[in-house]
Amino acid sequence: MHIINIFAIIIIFTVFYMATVKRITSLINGFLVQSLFISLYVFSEGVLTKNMELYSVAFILFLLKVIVIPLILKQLIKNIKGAFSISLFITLVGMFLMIFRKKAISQIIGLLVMENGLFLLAAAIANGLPFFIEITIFFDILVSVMILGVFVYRINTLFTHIDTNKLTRLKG
Amino acid sequence: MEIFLILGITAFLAIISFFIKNYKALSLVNVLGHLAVLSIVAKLTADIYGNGASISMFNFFYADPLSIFFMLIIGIINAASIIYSVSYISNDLKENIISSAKASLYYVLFNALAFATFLVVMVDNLGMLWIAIELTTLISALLVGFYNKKNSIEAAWKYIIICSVGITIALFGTILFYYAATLTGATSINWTNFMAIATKLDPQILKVAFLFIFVGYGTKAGIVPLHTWLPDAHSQAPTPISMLLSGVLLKTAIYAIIRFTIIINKSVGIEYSSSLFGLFGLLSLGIAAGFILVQKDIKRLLAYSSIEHIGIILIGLSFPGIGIYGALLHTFNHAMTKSFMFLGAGNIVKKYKTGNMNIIRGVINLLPFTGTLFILGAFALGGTPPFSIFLSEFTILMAGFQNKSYLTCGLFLFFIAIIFGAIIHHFSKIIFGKEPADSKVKGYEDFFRTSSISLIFLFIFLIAFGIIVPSFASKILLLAAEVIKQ
Amino acid sequence: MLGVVTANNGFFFLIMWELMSLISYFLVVFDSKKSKSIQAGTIYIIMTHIGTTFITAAILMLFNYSNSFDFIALQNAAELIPSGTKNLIFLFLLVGFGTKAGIVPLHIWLPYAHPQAPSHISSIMSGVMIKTAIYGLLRFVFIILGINALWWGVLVIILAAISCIVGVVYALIEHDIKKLLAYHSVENIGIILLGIGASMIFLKMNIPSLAILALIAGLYHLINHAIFKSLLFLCAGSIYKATGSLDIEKLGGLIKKMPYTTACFLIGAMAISALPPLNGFVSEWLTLQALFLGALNSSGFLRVFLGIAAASLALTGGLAAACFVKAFGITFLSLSRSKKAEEAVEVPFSMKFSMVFLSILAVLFGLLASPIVKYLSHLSQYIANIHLNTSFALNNFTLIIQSKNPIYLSTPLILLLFLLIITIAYFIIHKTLRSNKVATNKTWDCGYYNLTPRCEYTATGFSKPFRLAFSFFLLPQTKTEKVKDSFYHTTSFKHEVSTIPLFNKYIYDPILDLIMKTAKITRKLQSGSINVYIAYIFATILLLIIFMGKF
Amino acid sequence: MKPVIIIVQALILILISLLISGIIRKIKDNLKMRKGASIFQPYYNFLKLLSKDEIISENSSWIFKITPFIVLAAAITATCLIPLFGTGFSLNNMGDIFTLIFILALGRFFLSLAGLDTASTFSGMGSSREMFISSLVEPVALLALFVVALNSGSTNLSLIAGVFNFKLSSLVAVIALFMVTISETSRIPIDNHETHLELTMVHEAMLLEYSGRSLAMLELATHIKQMVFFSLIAIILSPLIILPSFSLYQILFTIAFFLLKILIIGAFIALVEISIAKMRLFRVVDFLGFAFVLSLTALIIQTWGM
Repeated sequence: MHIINIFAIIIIFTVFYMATVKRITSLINGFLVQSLFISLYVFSEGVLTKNMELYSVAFILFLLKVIVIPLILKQLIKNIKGAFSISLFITLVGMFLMIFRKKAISQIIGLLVMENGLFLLAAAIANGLPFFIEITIFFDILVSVMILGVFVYRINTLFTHIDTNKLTRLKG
Repeated sequence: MEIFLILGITAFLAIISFFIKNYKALSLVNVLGHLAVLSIVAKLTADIYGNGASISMFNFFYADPLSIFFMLIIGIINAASIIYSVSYISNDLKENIISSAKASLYYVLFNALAFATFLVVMVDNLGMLWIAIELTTLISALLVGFYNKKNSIEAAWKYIIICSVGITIALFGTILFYYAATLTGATSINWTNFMAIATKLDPQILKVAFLFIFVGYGTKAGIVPLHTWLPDAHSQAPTPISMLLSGVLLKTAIYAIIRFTIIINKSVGIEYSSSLFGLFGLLSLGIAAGFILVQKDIKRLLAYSSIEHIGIILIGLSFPGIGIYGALLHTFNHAMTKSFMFLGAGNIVKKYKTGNMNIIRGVINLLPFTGTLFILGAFALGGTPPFSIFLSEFTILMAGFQNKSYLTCGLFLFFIAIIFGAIIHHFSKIIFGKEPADSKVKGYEDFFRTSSISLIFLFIFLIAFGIIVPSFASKILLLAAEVIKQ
Repeated sequence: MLGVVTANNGFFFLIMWELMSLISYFLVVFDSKKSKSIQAGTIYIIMTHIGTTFITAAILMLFNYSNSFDFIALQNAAELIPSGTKNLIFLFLLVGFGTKAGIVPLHIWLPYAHPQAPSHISSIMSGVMIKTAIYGLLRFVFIILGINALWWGVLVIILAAISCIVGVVYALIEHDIKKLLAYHSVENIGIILLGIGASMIFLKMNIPSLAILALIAGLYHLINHAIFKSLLFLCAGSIYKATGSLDIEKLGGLIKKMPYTTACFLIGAMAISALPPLNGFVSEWLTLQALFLGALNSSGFLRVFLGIAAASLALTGGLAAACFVKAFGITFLSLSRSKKAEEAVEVPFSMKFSMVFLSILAVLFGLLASPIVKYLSHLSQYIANIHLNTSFALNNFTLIIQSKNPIYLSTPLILLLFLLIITIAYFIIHKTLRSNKVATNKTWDCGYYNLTPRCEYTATGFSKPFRLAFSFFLLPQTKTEKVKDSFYHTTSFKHEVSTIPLFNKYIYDPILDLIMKTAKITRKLQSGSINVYIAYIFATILLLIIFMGKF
Repeated sequence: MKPVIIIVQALILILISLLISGIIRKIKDNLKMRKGASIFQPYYNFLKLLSKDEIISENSSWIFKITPFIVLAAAITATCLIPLFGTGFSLNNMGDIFTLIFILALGRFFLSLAGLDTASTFSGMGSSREMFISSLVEPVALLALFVVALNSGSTNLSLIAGVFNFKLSSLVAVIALFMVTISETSRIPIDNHETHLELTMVHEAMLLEYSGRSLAMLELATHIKQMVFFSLIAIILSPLIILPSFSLYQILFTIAFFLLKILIIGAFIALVEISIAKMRLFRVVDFLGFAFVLSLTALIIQTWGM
């Protein structure tokens, strides 16, 4: 039981480490370590609860987050430098959230993470879009979140769950 | 000046229809409004027909022949759709599927969508272009989820999520474009200014940026790997809305991509964008052909055929010279034919109460008027000569052959043949044959009077552009093509 | 159809061409209650559309070199097309026009579409519409493209010979009159193409007089086929009107009730199986002469090849005669096999008039061979743009071919001789020996039971030897079924004979299954879960970035 | 002058034809060690039938009545095409060997129609078999004559008769033509013209319903058709001598020589009839297939120039 707690602690440490570190490559390594421990954590959870599904989730997490993503990010880094890579990284993480999360709310959050990644990008490399555009984009996101909220409410009333990967009535 | 008028009327209609309670007055106001808008657009086209100049005001609005051409499409389809939705919504009211409050909400959203789509085409500022497209997605998502049934909500949810992801990526691309512009010292994000400094921009960043733009706005345009939301949204939306979605919204996304292609062509050169278009065009054509073959629902089939035609437009854009003229012509023809077909499908679905093609039979006996027009439309969609789609496909093919890209044209012809076969196979099964016994419901006869007006209104365009493109239309198309080839 | 023939610009030609097939599609699906006619219509329009795509591709390739659609411009630009593309364009044109004409591998729509349309429509369709395809072939290949390689003619002749034999063999086992006639259109198109293919070869070997002769033969058969095929379809239409059924097995004995239709059908049958005085014989004779003289002037492989083509033409002639003996004999002669055939009544005047008019035309075209041949020789000289003075008509009765050792043919003389002999025989035998009486009595029934219509010879029986002889090609399937009351007592015995449609089974069905399978695979793409959809977007972005360099 | 000779020539051929079949039957009987009927028996049959009454089945139509005339006319037109005395003396501006084949096909077409007309199963079966065999025979006959015509440069019968170019390919073609004659004149291996057994008769079955005068005409037509085939082979085998002067002695000599050739062919036919038993209907396909291959080899030999 206590091994899992140790993993959780290590994960927190990696978050702090990532928050502080300057260079991008070490940030990616931090991400790599963090996702390694998250997969171990899930794996041990699986061992405890004997639930097969967790093993597979752990394995996919391990495969993607530890091997594929860092590789791609390193390849990307080679030709563009500076704060650009952080924003690119955050957008991709946001997108990641949307792909791998089931709940509707987490998808909205994923969307927002992507958008603030873009704001960071705009601020970093082009020291901000023309002021008027920034404000309207901000209002735009506000409106879209409101409408998304309306839809989540409607899904909840109709489907009595907000689990998006059950929303598969329309096929083919 | 006209630009303000158009935007003003649509905004005014949106607000007004919130307050008018009596449905008759509401629909009358709306129809008149939209006809007025159409006449203004027509006047605008007449102006630039003369001198081919472009109007730009306080470096925010910008209307060159290309955007006016798209305005024409939006105007016509809006007018047809509003006429149809008058009877469509009144019929829903009568069967009290929706309350009268919902009806006025429908008109509010309809006019808001019209406002947003006109905005997209008029704005010069690329950031503003992004915001306008984001607005169209949000409003149309509400309209797709109008009926508050399980399927339509799911479709709306998928539509809004996928398109928002796509548009965020497009924002990513726009920012990169702006970054490239700031490197050369420019500050304004206006399209005209980009054109001026296009040659000085750093090609490496532009290439990456264009990829993001292409994927971003591509999701909104329904290019294949990103098209997943399109069949659900189009088949679940109420008919006038799916007509708008297919006819107008996909075209606005294509408009946005064209705007960026002009910049990239100027700075990086033609082959980069044309190879991208050619690849994705063929991909959309092929996959759409596969889907159309196995479809069971009329509206989904029409949605997939929109993907197919978007693929054709992309292939058209990938051939320089006359190909661009053909692609623009095809955008116009497809907008007309597809909305025409959606109207027909709407009537059929209303009559048979289901979209499933295995149940629908003998449409020609039950709805003789819609039936005949529908089968003619089916042939038009398949690309048979007397209709306009054949003319534009033929121009694209001509450009293709002149461009010596025989493989693309070969595949193009092969997929067109399969799709023609699939469409005829499906539609001839539902049009002819013995109608099911229990479908003698007489309720919809009056419904068809008003809808037939818009059917005929669109059918005229199908035939008019069939054999030879009328001179004034081809002049506008040439001007628009000039803009692209700049 | 007039549009197709009068268009002088490639683009309008295409538009009129597709318009023609579109309208004929609606005619085929005219009485849309029967689901068979919808299916037939769909097959028909899809096949013709595929054909048109090939023609469009060919015209566009031509357009590349002349960048104007006008026929004359295309013609001048034809010289500078490299021979590789010329062959490709020729193949596209052949496939495109082949689907419309109904050459063998592409003929499957013909036996479906023609019988579904009302008879007068199908008479126009097979009489005239198929010929527009031949017109297209002549216009594009002969005039615009010019003959480029010898193998063109050889390929056309091979296809023609195969479609002759296949058409006639399928017609033999067919028991529905209109399907039978549709298969015969395939066979006659083969004969026309034999003539045209032969003229292609001779043009390439530049023997102008023979090329003209072969072209005349092809065109002449084209006109004849238009006449007697529409005649036969009209007769089939009147049979359908009178008896309400087209299946030969149920008809019989119509000769006593419908004398006009019988006479016209007989003339049509004689014309199609190329019996002397009528027009079918003259054009088939001309094709044979063309093949013979071609063989005479060529050597080695080509001579054997032309000989085999002539033999296949003869085989088709023989089989066609057998098929029409079956069709005519079983439908019109002896006792009527069903109540419907019993009460058949002659068709009204308007139908009779058109049938009689066409049969007179058939006879006339047979007799007035030489003036027609004179006109056709000018025509074919224009098509093949060769100018020579020999016209093949000695005087307005006899045809003369190859002045060195002349070969003659004069159908009026044959007819004259026939009538002369018949009158002499009649006078000698009937008038001089008037003493004998002519009594009518029952047919010989081996003496112990009365002959019923059931014991007449049926169409299936008639075509049984052919089915067995060509079993390697038709793959006959027999299904027998015993209807039993109890274990021991069988009340009735059902025997069904069917043949596998070879082409559908081995060429068209596999292609269709392949396309459907790939379509089903693509269907899985739209799996419904939103996460997968976003993964698609993600994947496209990644792939594009990785492969960015390649663009 | 020419038409008179042609008519005389046709009359002689018609008269001789009955004699020839009488002689063939005589040779067959003698070979079977039987006395056999006199060689003039066919004449007696013909005259007897002429004087008999005629019975027509009630089911049949006008086709049944006119078929005898058309079949006879077809046979006689065919004879006019054959040049008996000399090369010039045939109605050759009417047609050539292809026309000959098609005219015979016309006769056969109407005969099988009459067979179907009388609603009796035997004659129906007969016409089906007749059409089956003849449709397989036609390509063989055409190809064989094709080869012979190639040798002599034109399909005009009188020209073929005139030219003496006796090559190997013509010989092979003549053998194929011989097999065609056997099937056309319904001789033993393919069809038995003497019996009335349903299984074996093909040509006879169609004449089953006829009686009296029309049977006489049809019998005469079969004999003439046989004569046409024999004379065709005779001409190809050894061409006619061109008449230098139009003296009586010259004509008698050519007729005698022609008669001799026909007799030899007739004897050969009788020999074949005696030695082979009748084949089953579907073995006929192989028989005619062999004949077709034969004519094809003749064509190939011909292209090698032999």
